[in-house]
Amino acid sequence: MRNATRPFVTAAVMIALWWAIAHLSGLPDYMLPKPEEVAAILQKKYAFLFEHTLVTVSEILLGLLCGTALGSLCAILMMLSPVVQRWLSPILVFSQAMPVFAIAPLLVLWFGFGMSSKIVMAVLIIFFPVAAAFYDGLRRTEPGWLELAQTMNTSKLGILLRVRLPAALPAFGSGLRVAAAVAPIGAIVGEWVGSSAGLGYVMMNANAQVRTDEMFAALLILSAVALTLWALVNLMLRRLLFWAPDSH
Amino acid sequence: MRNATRPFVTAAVMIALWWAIAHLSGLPDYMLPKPEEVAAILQKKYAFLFEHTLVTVSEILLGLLCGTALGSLCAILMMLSPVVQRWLSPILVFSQAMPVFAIAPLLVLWFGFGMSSKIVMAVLIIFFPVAAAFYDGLRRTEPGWLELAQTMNTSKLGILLRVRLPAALPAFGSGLRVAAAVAPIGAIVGEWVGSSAGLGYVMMNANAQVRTDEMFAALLILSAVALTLWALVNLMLRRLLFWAPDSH
Amino acid sequence: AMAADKVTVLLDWFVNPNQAPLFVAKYIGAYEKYGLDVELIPPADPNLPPRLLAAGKADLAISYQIQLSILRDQGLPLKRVATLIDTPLNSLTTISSTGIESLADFKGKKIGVSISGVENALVSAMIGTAGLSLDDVELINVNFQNVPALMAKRVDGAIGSYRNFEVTELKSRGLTPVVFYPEENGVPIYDELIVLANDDNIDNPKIVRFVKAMQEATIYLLNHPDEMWEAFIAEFPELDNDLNKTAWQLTQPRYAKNPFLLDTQRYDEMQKFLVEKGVIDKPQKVEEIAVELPH
Amino acid sequence: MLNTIFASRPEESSVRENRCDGPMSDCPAIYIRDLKLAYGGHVIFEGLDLDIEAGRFTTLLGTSGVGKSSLLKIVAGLQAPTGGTIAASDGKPISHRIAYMGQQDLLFPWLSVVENVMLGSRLRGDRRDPDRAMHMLEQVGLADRRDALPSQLSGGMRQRTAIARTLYESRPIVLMDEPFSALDTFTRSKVQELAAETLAERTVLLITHDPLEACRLGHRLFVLSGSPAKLSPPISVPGCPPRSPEDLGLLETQAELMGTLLDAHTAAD
Amino acid sequence: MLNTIFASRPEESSVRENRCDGPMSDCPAIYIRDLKLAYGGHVIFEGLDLDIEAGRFTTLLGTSGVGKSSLLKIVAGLQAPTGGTIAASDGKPISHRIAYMGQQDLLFPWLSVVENVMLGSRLRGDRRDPDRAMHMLEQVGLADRRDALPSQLSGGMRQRTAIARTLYESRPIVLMDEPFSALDTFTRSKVQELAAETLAERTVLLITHDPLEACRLGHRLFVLSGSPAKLSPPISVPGCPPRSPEDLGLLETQAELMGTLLDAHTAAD
Ligand SMILES: Nc1ncnc2c1ncn2[C@@H]1O[C@H](COP(=O)(O)OP(=O)(O)OP(=O)(O)O)[C@@H](O)[C@H]1O
Ligand SMILES: Nc1ncnc2c1ncn2[C@@H]1O[C@H](COP(=O)(O)OP(=O)(O)OP(=O)(O)O)[C@@H](O)[C@H]1O
Ligand SMILES: [Mg+2]
Ligand SMILES: [Mg+2]
Repeated sequence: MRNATRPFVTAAVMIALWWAIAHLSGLPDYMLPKPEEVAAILQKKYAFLFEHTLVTVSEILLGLLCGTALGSLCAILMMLSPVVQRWLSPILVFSQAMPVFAIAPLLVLWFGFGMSSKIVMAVLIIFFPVAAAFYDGLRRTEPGWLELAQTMNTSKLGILLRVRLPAALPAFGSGLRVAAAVAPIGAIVGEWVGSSAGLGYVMMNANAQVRTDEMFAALLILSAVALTLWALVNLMLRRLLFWAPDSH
Repeated sequence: MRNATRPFVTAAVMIALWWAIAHLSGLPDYMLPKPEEVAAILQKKYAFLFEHTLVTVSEILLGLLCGTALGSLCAILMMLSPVVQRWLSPILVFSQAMPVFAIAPLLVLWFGFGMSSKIVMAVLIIFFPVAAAFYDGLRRTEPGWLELAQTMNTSKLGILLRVRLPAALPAFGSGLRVAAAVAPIGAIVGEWVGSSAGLGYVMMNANAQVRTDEMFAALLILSAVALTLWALVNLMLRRLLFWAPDSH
Repeated sequence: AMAADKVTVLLDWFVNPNQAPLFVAKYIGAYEKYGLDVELIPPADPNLPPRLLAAGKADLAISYQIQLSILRDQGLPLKRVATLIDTPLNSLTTISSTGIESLADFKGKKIGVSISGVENALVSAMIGTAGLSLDDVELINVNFQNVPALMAKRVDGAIGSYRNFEVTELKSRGLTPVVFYPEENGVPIYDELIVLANDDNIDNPKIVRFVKAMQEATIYLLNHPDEMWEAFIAEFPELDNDLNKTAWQLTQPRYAKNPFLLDTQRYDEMQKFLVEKGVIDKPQKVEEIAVELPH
Repeated sequence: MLNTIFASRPEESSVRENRCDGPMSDCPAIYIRDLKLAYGGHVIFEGLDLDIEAGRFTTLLGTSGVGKSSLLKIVAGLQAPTGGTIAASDGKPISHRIAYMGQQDLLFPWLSVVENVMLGSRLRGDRRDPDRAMHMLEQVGLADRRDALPSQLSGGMRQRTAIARTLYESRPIVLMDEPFSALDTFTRSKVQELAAETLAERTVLLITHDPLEACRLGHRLFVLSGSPAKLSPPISVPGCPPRSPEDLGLLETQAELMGTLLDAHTAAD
Repeated sequence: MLNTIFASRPEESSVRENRCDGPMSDCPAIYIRDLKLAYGGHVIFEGLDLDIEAGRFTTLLGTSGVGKSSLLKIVAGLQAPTGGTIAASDGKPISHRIAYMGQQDLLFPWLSVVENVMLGSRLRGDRRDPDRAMHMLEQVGLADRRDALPSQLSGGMRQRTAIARTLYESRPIVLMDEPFSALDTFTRSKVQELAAETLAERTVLLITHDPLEACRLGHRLFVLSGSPAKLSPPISVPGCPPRSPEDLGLLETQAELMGTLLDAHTAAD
């Protein structure tokens, strides 16, 4: 992926594919609307969709931020203390096994129908891949570097921050990439179980009213958001990991 | 995590915590049922829950198997060909950003109401962390090993299978750990698309009728399943990665 | 004997007493009698069944009259072939602690909805009788979580609350529900639950046989409600609780005694109402959306 | 005084100066012409011409960072030169018949010592030859560590495993980058002899920092020096490798080599 | 013949045999007593006693795999011995005043050369001293590569960076494991001199495979040999390091050392 624009090229190809399937498969519109219909909706309801996109995007970004922060914190805490690790890691797994979808209704009751429940949802989905990948990376530091650092009287925290942490950045990157890809779903599920704004809300409504074209319009915007987010994260990681071998 | 029983100890502590919160916070039952109520349900509906657990467990296992296989396949294909990578990776991201309910009608249409649509759903959720982590691992192989393999006239496939693949196993492990933790969600979401069996079904049903205690009972079982699965995967990985540095 | 014809029926929602006649027909052997092998499939997403039916993935689907108008408006090739519950069950419900006593009191309050469009129109009509418009209230998607949302005070009222279920549930939790009925507040009377079939399949004789079985079951249920309750919870032990038991009793009078019957005028008026509220673009002729099968 | 100690393998020097056995039938010479390598704007070497003779040891010396490893990698086909050509005397491609040993041992941490030695067979999916591998391990003194993992080896043991892996390959062209740097004097001398015997009649390019090693093993020695680097004229060593450190010809060549190195060094300063 | 070439630094040998300057005030001696190391059932060494004198270079030689690196790691506190004690003469702990250079360079790939040299300051969160770092880099001939990443360096350049990093640390106790193995003769000789000057008066334990290097730099030499390994009696070198390779005392010691090594070697076979 030399080129940050390539995902958009792919998107174009996929739209072409979609066009072909929609036109040739004979699937009715309420199952799979045609791209041109969706485009028409996008044009017609531009302002409306934009407004809801803003809501969802801010939820996604906040969720990604908090989720990454929380995930990194968990990983670092687990690394700092084996005791924490022993107690925390089953809780983390537990938090994942708890299907967000199933407890979403409860989360809405706990955190309200506003923004916070969506962010909590996104965080719940995001933080685990980050924590797991980052922790694995922190743990797998080249022992020689640790020994060298030890001979240099590095404090435990210093070893963590200045040896393990940079060494684990590639692994952290893997986690972050997954997080960026799943962040939108967190926000959408949150909106789905209870909300009055956002792309998820738009989709729910459109779905209930069998306005499949509008639902796909929202879906399309969401995908564009997700791809953009992912491309940005990728770009950032490429900058940050200039030193890591990457043999493609 | 020296001890495979430790997660269960943690679970016990968490139940105690839950007990305290449920009793002291004054939250009503429909927001947070008390552990003893849930225990009563577990006891009363033992056979019923067990039956549905079996369904979900088989979905989880099948989903994990297929998801891991598909994820690994994606990673390997992307590694084999930069062209595939360029086209596939945005599609993967796209597949993650797509909220399940948006494509649920299509999935049921294509795969029917039976087990297959659930497994497809589980696979959709599982395969991405595996693919992302594994691909990153494959890509980050020590360049010296690749050069050495090249001088030994190793075929492209040989390099992939006998150099990159074992070298990427730690990264694959990270991905698999995440996958094992999210596999239950996959199955549950699958059941949500339409089913009449499984813990997801029990939960949705209980939720629809505001029987929060029953929902928590199912949730508890699901978590136990997830923890067991995760412990097993961990154990397996520890065996497999005997050679990888692990400095905790 | 001849091999029974397979009939796949998509339910509207999880299994609940509203669908009792469909299960009773199974318990009393009515399906067998009419040479049918019926499979009842509950969806988790109530929006799914009509679409799958339209796509030919099932023979019949349970849905709602108002929903049908919208589906037809969007071009789904579906028609009503029978009625399961022929009075509205829906209501706009609040609890006494909110202090809301009349529809006018909803000014500036939050109302939970789950199926936007339909329910928006209902709310609009109902509060319209008190001189309010949708701009005077805030609508929040509660995704069918009416009771918890009300109890947790996340909303002040909720449309989509069934008088046999949610209202009962609120009572059982020691609250005093305040219920506003659509048909008493500006909404034409309508059938709550109906059976849909695909246009292409409308002449399939097995549908007539299915509705006949439904009719026999409804009458049997009316005569033997307790016996049938026992059979019901024997099949669904997870539903054996007070709420369902009460709902079972409360729903008895609401099943359509003759599921074949089609009240053309009722459908006509609802079409007009929906056009007026902007939910659908233009009214369809009744024969386009509903048929009364020969019986 | 120093050299009297290496009394292990006295040998008559061959009559034909600088030619012992002929090359193996399929061992090509390698012709390097007008080779150039630059990183960014920085030219490492330029206009480099070198004939690596068939079936002989060619030894390359030079200051640290002058470009020896880069040259070796280019010959191995692992790195593309900025300009110039490399060809085998038989016109066939070079890269599929080399055994390469880099400056790092590059053992695979998940394979045992003996499996690392047989790495080539494993990677190509060929039949493995454990007898041959064990023979190599015995020769480098690691037979008893055959099942150890690389992480359980000392630095020198790792290097010896890598040497065994390279010799196990049995290729007509062998490229080695400081293969004995982590070995003590005696182990080194023994492994040098092993290499000389096993690789006799092969086309070998050997990089080393040890002038004595260069003189013991090389038929022809080159010194790479300067910036951009240039090759010295070849220094021929009389006799057949491995030469005894006592060998008179060797001592003379060593003196000549030291002179060349010193010139290169002072010129660079 | 060979030695005449190293004419760069003729030096009068000090009168007091084997003692040049006194130790730095805070440089302790290190006493190793009855040290034992075993992996599983396999005993590497046992009953090892060694005095590492204060402010002097102690040089350790021995066959590959005999246990030198392990011993160094134990002194550095990086590995726990199976038995025995290690103590500084002043009774204070050793591990927080050492500079350690392992057999691998262990450069951090995400740091530039100069940042790698200042690694100690960075890790401890101390104030960095770029002047000192640049001075070290100049001395090892890498001043112009200060901003390069380790992946852009040749093997010898990496090793020199690691040496600069070790010298930058300025610790009373310095432990080095084959620090010059990847350097060519002249670079090596220059860096040896740098090390000798910079580390004069410190307590240094140096592992090497090069007998000449051992004799140039060491005050006392030890040979570790056998299985389980034993230490030879110390060999003292007259004069102050870095000695000229011409130094007569050095040549004699080298001969003695070669004898000891040969004994060790033949005994092991
Ligand atoms: N983790 C381990 N498990 C088993 N044996 C080990 C382990 N680490 C080292 N050894 C063994 O300990 C012995 C001493 O190793 P050490 O690295 O100290 O040798 P050395 O003298 O430094 O050798 P070299 O000159 O080759 O570097 C070796 O035989 C090695 O195989
Ligand atoms: N990726 C790179 N980018 C920039 N410069 C590089 C890169 N790789 C190598 N160099 C430079 O190329 C030169 C030659 O490196 P090379 O590894 O060939 O040296 P060498 O002769 O083998 O040295 P040594 O004896 O130290 O191993 C060095 O100056 C090095 O800094
Ligand atoms: Mg090199
Ligand atoms: Mg060592």
